[in-house]
Amino acid sequence: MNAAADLPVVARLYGEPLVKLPADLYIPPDALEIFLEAFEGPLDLLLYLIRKANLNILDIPMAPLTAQYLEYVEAMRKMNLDLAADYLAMAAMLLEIKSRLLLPRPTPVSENEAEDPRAELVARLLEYERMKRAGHELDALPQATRDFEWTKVWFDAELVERLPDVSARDLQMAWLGILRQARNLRHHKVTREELSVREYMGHLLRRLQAGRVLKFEELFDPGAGVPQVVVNFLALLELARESLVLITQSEAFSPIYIALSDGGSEHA
Amino acid sequence: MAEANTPDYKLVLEAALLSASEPLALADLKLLFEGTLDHAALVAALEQLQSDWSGRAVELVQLASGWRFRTRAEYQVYLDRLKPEKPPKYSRAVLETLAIIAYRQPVTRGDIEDVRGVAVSPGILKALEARGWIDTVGHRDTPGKPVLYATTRKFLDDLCLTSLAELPPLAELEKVIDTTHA
Amino acid sequence: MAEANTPDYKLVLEAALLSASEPLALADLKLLFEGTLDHAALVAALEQLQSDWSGRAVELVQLASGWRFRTRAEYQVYLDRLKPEKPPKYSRAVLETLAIIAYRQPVTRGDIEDVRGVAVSPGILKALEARGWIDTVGHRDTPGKPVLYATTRKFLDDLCLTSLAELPPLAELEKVIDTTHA
Repeated sequence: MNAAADLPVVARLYGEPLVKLPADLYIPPDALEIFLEAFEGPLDLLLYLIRKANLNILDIPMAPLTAQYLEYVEAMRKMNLDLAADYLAMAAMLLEIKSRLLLPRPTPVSENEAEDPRAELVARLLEYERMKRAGHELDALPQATRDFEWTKVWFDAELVERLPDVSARDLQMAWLGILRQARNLRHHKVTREELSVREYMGHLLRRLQAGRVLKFEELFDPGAGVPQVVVNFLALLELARESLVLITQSEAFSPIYIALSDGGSEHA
Repeated sequence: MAEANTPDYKLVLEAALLSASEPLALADLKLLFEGTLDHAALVAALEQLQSDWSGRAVELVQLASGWRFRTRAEYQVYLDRLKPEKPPKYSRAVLETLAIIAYRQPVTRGDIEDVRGVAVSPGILKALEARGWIDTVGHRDTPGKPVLYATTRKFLDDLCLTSLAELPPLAELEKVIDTTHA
Repeated sequence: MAEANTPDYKLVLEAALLSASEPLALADLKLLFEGTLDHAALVAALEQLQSDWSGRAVELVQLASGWRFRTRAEYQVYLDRLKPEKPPKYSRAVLETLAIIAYRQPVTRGDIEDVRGVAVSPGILKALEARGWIDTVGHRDTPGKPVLYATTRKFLDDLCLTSLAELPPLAELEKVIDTTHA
């Protein structure tokens, strides 16, 4: 990029005697371990050294950087720290780059210069630094449970019991199942008419609940039409036949009263 | 900013209660304000909040273990649609019992057992009664005075029938059985 | 009763969104009304609801996978007082690993190690997986068939991003060099 602008600085650094740990980098030995733990690895340490010395990452002076890096590694070894192999691998890489830089460069074939031995290292440092910063930025984003909470309003599934749906057809099929089981059909001849009668039997029983006594005429709604009156009457007869109601009349032509038979009246 | 010295208590309470996964006791809620809200003021704020939410599909309720927001039962029907769960189904025993009561009413438990050939568990009749589909309409005047069951108006309504006569006829079924098992 | 033919859409949406344990997509929300609310009306109702809640300590936000209510960050200081323990602060190692997966996905563990220059401990990937922020999306067709990691929808949701495109842009490092050396 603007490597030319950085040149004086770089030149000065190249000119300086090597292997001098900057004073601000001095760490008391007992704190070295903690200090090194602050680094996420050799790339992180390298980045620190580069930033600390205000070097241009695109034109790294390999000699001083390598020297500084080796200082740290040597310090770690002296401390008998459990030195990660990654640090040693990086040291080897730095030394290799440094030595390649010292070799005479083949004359460039074109305007595109031959591969700089530092290129791969620079690419890795840039990518690492990008990711390091990205990690920071992600951490700065509002984060669920750290910076805010999701709402968790209670939805009580038990509050309303879900009930099965039943269709008339289900009942028909259930009945079919009963019939299949029974095999012999016996006397279950139920017809529509009979059903209506049974429905009215239920109606009548309900109306007579709680010991109520109805007059015969009260049982019929003349406006309901002849078929209904007939069905209602049949229902009454059926109830009487099954001893579910008592029909009483004290004398001829006096009112007829209907009440539940004893069995039915005890239950409200 | 909310860090002002006097927060809007109701807003903070609302946020805490809406985001809590458990009911919050008064002692918990007091922590929100580090003791700057006394008991009476806290309860007053909660009651105020409760009334703010009246008429919504979510309500603030006071339970044994504290306060919590919950969805109202009337809205369950909508919220259930979000859940892919299959609706529950009645067992064959329940359906057959219901069919027998529907087609042969009024019937006693003994009648049902005669038709099905097996004992009817009390749970079945209780479930149908709880649903409001059957009720007792009297007692048969026989030894033991057994209870008579019949279907209710709600049963007809829930099955979209106007009368029992609209139940599918059984005669055809019997013919089918006659021919297949002849 | 809420079973009336025309429910108050906003109330139902509010109840569903407040009680959902996941963001609800428009397709989910449509289920609430069994298709009786068209797309435009649904979005309008959501936006109305969002504006109804402005100024409260809880807000309705649109995330990668749908809509959800959350408490506002300004009120976290109060809500934290209810928490017995603070949520975990992620180490730099975890954050860097997460960044590499987020920005360079899908990546193998080897890719992550290449970028970071150090071995990635299994605990880091496990912690991110346990949080539901990353998962495995396949294997790279190279020797050893290493597992490929990618971020999940929950990662986007928990960070309130609607897509990966909303991740903070990567630093322009040339500029960084010139300006930062503190």
